[in-house]
Amino acid sequence: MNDLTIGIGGAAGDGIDKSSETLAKTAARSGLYAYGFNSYQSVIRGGHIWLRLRLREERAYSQGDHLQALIALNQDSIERHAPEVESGGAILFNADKLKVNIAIRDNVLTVPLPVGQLTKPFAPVAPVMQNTVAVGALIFLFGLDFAVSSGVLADTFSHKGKAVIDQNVGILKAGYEYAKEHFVPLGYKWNFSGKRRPYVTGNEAFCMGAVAAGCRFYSAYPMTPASGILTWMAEHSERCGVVVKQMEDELAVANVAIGAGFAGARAMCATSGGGFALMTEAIGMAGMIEAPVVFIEVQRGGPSTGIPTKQEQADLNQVYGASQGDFPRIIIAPRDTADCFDTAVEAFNLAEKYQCPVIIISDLLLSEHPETVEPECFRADVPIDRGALLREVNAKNGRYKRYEFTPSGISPRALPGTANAMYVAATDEHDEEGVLISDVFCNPAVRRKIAEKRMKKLALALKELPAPRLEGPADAEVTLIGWGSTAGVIREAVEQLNASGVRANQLHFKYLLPFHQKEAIDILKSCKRTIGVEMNASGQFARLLRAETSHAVSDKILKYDGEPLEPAAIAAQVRAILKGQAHSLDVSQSEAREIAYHYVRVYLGDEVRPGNIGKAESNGYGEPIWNVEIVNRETGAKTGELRVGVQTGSTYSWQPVN
Amino acid sequence: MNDLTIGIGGAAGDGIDKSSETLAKTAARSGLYAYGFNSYQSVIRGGHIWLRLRLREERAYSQGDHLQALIALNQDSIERHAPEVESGGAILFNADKLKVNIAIRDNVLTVPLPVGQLTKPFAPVAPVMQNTVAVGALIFLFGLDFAVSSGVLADTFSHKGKAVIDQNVGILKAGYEYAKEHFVPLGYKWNFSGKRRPYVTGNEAFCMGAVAAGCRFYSAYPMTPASGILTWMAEHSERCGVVVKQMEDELAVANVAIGAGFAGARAMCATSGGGFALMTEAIGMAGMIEAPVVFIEVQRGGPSTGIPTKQEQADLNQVYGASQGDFPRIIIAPRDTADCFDTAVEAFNLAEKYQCPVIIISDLLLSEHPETVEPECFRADVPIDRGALLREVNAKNGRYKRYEFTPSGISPRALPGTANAMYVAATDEHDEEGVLISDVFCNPAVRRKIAEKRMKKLALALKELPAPRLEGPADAEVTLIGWGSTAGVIREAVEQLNASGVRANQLHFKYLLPFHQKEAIDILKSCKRTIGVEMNASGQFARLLRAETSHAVSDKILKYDGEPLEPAAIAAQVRAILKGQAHSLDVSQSEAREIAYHYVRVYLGDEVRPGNIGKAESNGYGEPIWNVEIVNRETGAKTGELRVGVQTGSTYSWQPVN
Amino acid sequence: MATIVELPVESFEGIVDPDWCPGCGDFGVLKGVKMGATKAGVSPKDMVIVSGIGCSSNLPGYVHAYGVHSLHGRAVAVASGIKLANTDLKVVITGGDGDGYGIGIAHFIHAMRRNLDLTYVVMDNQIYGLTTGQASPTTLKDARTKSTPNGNVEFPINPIALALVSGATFVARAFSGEPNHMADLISAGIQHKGFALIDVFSPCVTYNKLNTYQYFKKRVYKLEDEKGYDPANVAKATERSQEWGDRIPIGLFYRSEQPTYESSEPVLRKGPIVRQNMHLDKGVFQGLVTELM
Amino acid sequence: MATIVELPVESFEGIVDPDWCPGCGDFGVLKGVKMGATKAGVSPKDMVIVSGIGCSSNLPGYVHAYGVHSLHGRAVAVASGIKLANTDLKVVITGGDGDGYGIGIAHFIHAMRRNLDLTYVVMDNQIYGLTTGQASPTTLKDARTKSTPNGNVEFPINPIALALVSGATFVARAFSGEPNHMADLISAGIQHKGFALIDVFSPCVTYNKLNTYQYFKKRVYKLEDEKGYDPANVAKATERSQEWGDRIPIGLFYRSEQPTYESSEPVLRKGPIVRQNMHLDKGVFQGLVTELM
Ligand SMILES: Cc1ncc(C[n+]2csc(CCOP(=O)(O)OP(=O)(O)O)c2C)c(N)n1
Ligand SMILES: Cc1ncc(C[n+]2csc(CCOP(=O)(O)OP(=O)(O)O)c2C)c(N)n1
Ligand code: SF4
Ligand code: SF4
Ligand SMILES: [Mg+2]
Ligand SMILES: [Mg+2]
Repeated sequence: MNDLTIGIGGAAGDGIDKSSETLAKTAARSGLYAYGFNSYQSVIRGGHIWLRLRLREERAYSQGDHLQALIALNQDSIERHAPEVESGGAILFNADKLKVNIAIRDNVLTVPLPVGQLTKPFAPVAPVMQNTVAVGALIFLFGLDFAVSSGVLADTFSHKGKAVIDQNVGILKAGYEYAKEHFVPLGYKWNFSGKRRPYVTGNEAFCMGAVAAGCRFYSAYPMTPASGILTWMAEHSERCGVVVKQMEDELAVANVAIGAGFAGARAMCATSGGGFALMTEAIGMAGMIEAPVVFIEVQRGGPSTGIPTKQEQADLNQVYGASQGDFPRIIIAPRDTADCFDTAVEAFNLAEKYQCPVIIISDLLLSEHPETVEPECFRADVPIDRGALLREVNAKNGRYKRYEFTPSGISPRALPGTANAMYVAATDEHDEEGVLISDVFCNPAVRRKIAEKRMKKLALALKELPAPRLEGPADAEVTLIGWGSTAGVIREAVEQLNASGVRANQLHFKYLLPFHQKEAIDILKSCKRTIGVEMNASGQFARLLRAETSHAVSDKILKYDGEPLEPAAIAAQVRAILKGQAHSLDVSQSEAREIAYHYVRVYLGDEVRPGNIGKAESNGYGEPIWNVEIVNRETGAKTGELRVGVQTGSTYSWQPVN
Repeated sequence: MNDLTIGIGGAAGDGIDKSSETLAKTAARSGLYAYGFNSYQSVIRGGHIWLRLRLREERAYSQGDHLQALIALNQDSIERHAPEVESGGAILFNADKLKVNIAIRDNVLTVPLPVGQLTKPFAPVAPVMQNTVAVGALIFLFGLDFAVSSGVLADTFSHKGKAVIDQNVGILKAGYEYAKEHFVPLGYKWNFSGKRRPYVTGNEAFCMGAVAAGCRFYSAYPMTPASGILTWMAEHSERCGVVVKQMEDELAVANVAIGAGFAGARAMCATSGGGFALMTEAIGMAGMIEAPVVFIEVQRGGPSTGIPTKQEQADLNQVYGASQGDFPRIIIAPRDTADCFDTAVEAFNLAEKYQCPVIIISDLLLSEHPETVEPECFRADVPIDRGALLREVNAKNGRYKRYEFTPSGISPRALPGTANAMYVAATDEHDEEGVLISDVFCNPAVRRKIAEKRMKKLALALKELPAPRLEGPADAEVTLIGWGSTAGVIREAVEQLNASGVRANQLHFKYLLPFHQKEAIDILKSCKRTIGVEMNASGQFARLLRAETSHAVSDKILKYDGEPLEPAAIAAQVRAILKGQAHSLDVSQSEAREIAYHYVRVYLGDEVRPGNIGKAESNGYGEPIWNVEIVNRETGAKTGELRVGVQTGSTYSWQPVN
Repeated sequence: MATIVELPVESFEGIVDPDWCPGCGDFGVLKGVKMGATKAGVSPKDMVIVSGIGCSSNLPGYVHAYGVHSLHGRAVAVASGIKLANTDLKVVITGGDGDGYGIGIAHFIHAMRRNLDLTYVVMDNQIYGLTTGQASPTTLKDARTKSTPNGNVEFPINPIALALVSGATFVARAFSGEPNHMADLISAGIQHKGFALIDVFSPCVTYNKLNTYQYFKKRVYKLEDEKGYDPANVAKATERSQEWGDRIPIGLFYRSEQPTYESSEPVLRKGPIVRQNMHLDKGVFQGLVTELM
Repeated sequence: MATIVELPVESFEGIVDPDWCPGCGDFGVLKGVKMGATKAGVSPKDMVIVSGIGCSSNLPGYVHAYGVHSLHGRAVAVASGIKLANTDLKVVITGGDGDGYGIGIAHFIHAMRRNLDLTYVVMDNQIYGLTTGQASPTTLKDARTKSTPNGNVEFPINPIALALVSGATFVARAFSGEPNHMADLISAGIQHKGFALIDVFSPCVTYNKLNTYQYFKKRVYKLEDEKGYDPANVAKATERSQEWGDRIPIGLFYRSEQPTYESSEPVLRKGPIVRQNMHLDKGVFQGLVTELM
């Protein structure tokens, strides 16, 4: 089966996003699956972007760990990524400006494109259009459908008129024809099903789920990686009838959403970790006054401001512990993009049925990476269940009890504007009618019963939530355990393991609170060996799992460097664990190079780069060290040596050659 | 051994606090131990206060569960508490206004005091001084030292001058002499050691520990039950050289304290759950920039605004999960009042040694109840360890690395104002020198190493913290597990159990993060049966314990009605558990009365009160019900009937007699 | 303006008696709010009173209307959400000086520049009452409180001036000792389309021994009684807002007609969102999907 | 005033080059801050620059001085703590309009009424730059931004007017296109004893296509050039603060000498608390224990 990963590397502003979108949509309209991930390049100077787009006939569950095609928009991208291109692949670049000056693998085609010459007929040409030449060439070489791609461009530029469309399609064609003339296709025979699929991010899927589920109020304060939701909502506000309100801070965001939820609107807000910290007090309020609201917490690298454009799953403790006291709340971690849609719908129904805050916990990868999703996943006719909502209240039945002590814990809710149902929703403790018992009159018996009433709702909600289940061979030697957005990458790791003879399966959690204790314990009992796989430094989910089930995972695979997990790396670590190899936190040689790159960029300047690297025993630093030669970029001459601690990663000393 | 509990009941403004303090200090100066707890009365009208003061020759670890003396300042107090006074005890009241109109136990002395007549010589007399008559009489009856008590009054009123002192002491004496004339003492023979002890609350002990440890900055926003710290600090600001700053909100409070900590002052702030929610984002900042700060979270009844003047331990999840991402923080839950002093000192040292936020988790009971503490507990010469603090930095050693990657994870800290050490403390991820790596340049290798550097500090801190240990017989049948302020009451429960033939012991936790996993697991393995005892609805600590050790407690004793645990009630529940009796959440008969009292107060008015109560099978309400007669206060005539659900506690119907 | 149907003030009578200290200024404000709502022709079922936390913030519990007794400092944000969700409701915010000008000041200022149709009644007792007497943002300089035992070092906030500068379109001050005057202002505030602030001197008899009834009785005068005072003139209003000392103005400082936020928000033109169909039109939804292909 | 020892401006040169977009107004402010500090005779080791989060808030990282790059909106609070802990330090706050007037507005306003000796430089680009272009509290009405694609419905905040009303004792405005003028204002602000606000028009060339260099170049004029303009007159300052349109004033609006918070706080009379003995005097401590017996 074809599995093509295209990497596009260049600087911010090079139009990488657009090129990738053209390719992705071309594939998506032809019936292929696409999965994109945009990660900032981590070395050398300049704000470099490294975008990977993976195309398959079957669904891609992650950005993968291969590279077949490279479109290099600057020399750095060649220097760094050309060696990664696998046999049978190709490197495409603008021959007017760039050259392949580094060793590449065997059987990799270099495709120098005479961009100037090819685009001349379409002058004047904006610099970003040069990419289109490469896109055209790539389409030829990798057997994608040219007609479809020109249709994509036509749609992309439809608002700019025919001239612009013609220009773009012309350039695309020039690249395509040039490749056709000079190269033979690389043997990709695609089975195009022709089924068109939307190419969509998790944030967009959340939005579409929300508006389908009747969300009519969205409040926000911008924060990466949740801002995409605000952008979408603001753009579609009128069309979807959603009041979109940017507030002065996240305190206001949460409180205004709760106000709207209390008044009867389906209301949502979203933020990332720092903003969520500010929302926590309000979440306790929603729990106490039993107002339905949906919160989305899109995790990014922490702690604190942290690494705002990077991936992590380390806000679980915060979300779990949001606000003081015990109160019911539901926490859901969607598995993938399509699941974002379903989760949003489900969240609104749960919020109104159980009259409590529902928190969706996402992350940068899930929220921001685009992928193809089956169009059937997006449905306008989703179920809308508003729970026990009273349309009218008859005064003859006595005073309305907003917080009636029912056996289920759910008290029928009336909205402001309803006659005969006036009540005050108070964050102070209250009785069935909402009258305070918090003051000097505190009544322990009433307090006990209302606390129990509220908490009961959680047990009820648990019953309707699907329990976790083992995926993969039941008799596996090892079970990989994850939560949220890592479902796909773990699935691929499990596939790789099974393919390579290690029997593995997967246990993945979406519903974190309430938690399926019993079901989880039963499954875990059947597992021979468990490995928790998550993207944080302390194993926050493994801790939650242990708290709920007593099960301590046998091992953990933790990643907290900001880059997403990759299937082969997980599989390799699993194999090492099974072989009993201890996981080392030492700085590897390639990491030493990265550290040196950082040092160079910040302190030494552009003219130099890391060269040879050798390990040495400690000489006075208390640990072994990496000696990293720093060489001149142009000449390769050694300009000095940097010492990096193997254990600590400290950059002990920089000694220029005198 | 004498064990005397005095209850004082009356309305707010009746001067109950002062009377209790006179008695407590009299005892404390004579060498007795005193333990006071002030809990709002939960029934009938008016903002009633119910204060219990326990006096012993040996230390009292809780407010206990007995009552030997009642000073009733209004009729309600008699109605409610006179029947609780135990044989050999006494009921003291103002005979001019009150009478004992309810059945009391055998061998209880009623002491009607002709207050008007006794205070006449001292006119004009403020109403609150009337209590002093009762205090004087009580001192005689229960064998306390009159001379000492008049000394206490003299000190209390020293700032008001001799006339006021003479008046107060005169009235005290009048009560004393009246009792001497009309009654015989109740046979309390105290062994007065004469050792004077301070009578102090946890909040005061925190303050004293803080100022002894060099705290010179305190910021706050008022919030019960943490406000006492602000009051003390504001009063002692000049004397102790502490800048005390009330800020506009808790966001500011936390951030201003972090600023002060960063700049080199030992800084502290305190709040309760809701305010702490607002501080969480800043706590993550302190973790990230490695600034030392001490936070105190004084828990009260939650969730949300909750029951602000009531006791609970339900903010553990919040404190544990404070702020996004993984970062080191230390959480300590002091066991008792004296421990508050030590914990404050320790917290400042830990904060500076490990350059991280330290959170002390207290609660209303611990922070607000006063008790006698050995004076030696309070020491001016506490150890002050500022950790790796650089007084000067030599430029010859190269650029200063604020976040140097050291093997221990601790990086020597320079304060602003130090030459050659300029750096920027950033909440964005950074390298050793503090330069950002969070932006487009994010460097995964540097990121990994600095994240590990920070987290390492926790493992190091754990080594110096004392491990938990079993208290009581090692071969116990049952182990009671608790955390924080419940150490004393659980200890007394364990004593009662052992005294009654149930071999019990106690495992108590003070250090919650980092956690002594290994030691705890070892101890838990040796336990036959464990019961978690805590003051919240979900068993937050039991969950933490399971997360850390896999140990699921066999049973839980949870209290979340706002009133503190009492030793006999714990012991009784333990016995029931050991007998295999299921714990019922049904509304008991006395609780049904409480619920009816609440209903009466809010909806029916002062003229009526609950009368007879009988249980009946459900008749249409889906559960059995309590039928509570409501009767006229004066005449006792039935005015109607209230139905209270036995399972839900719902007040189904109120049917007036026609 | 539609004709006003005045319900009897008893329609707003709550179940619970206030537990304020006897003599607390908030009793007068409670009366003023009920009367004001009556005069404005509001019916209890369409009224939502939103408060924060504080003695004053207990007020919604004493009125027979919908209410949210929210978090300390967050009333304005909660109220904004209620109003945006259901523009048919009359939303009145009530709370204290600490609640509104201390911890809640951000929402206060930003709500004013939004000109949402909200009425905000602040029971300004220049102290934190519920937490037993610490300095508030309006506590006078040098005043001794529990948190400033040696005298307050900070200058007080001037809510009237702040409101004028922040775009409030109705800015008034009342005194608990003049409940009828206050009720008129509250009624006018409720009827005003846009954000209305009514700052009320509401003495805390327990913890503020400085700014008492007597203190204000001696000093307050009514702007309405000043010849030629024109509440349309923002400069004059600003000038009066600075007056403090022997004479302190109460009454309507300023009023202007500006488009409200609600009227500028296109989504709300179809009526309150709570009344809209929950299901999105299929065609509209399909359009969203198509966009992504 | 002590004689000023001017260090060369290079003393403040940071290690890292700014990663702002080419042409960003913040480059000018960076220069202005360094020059201002130099002119005020501050030495890098005694200077702490505190920022929040935003493009503008990256500034401390580009200056060779102490710094805290704190949380979004919290810079003023963090800076207050630093100043109170060590009054010997010169504390300058730098940040954006969103940071200071949006999420941070509460601290901004309360710091002004405290009159702490802080200098606050706001890089006001009327947009949220770092989060790629949403409306900020100073975004003009009707402006289209990422979060207001159909035009902003809210009125902008007027920081100068707000500062005047809130008790700031030094209120100025500068323009990134006039770095020398700005440096003088920053220098004067640093030397001013009390809270100094310098709001700087610092165009975001990437996300704000409305309030550009050109926009301001055409409109700004200097108050210093206005005959008879007296920065001691708060009423005149208030009047000018309202000016917006063809002519927009920059320069010093207002200055007055008021006791600072630090000078009013008795504890600080003995000098900075960071320099005090950590151990409490035994006698004092014994007194605390005795109180309780
Ligand atoms: C986040 C938070 N911080 C602090 C408190 C404690 N608190 C309750 S009311 C109050 C102040 C009340 O003052 P004000 O708003 O002026 O009302 P007043 O009692 O004077 O009417 C405070 C600080 C709280 N409930 N929540
Ligand atoms: C609590 C919190 N909310 C949101 C953010 C995301 N955020 C970072 S910078 C910023 C706005 C920056 O705007 P401004 O202060 O005007 O600075 P500029 O980038 O325009 O210079 C926001 C919303 C954050 N870091 N923290
Ligand atoms: S404390 Fe003050 S504000 Fe609160 S109820 Fe009493 S008088 Fe009113
Ligand atoms: S986005 Fe705007 S504010 Fe940010 S660096 Fe670029 S020009 Fe400056
Ligand atoms: Mg107040
Ligand atoms: Mg900005």
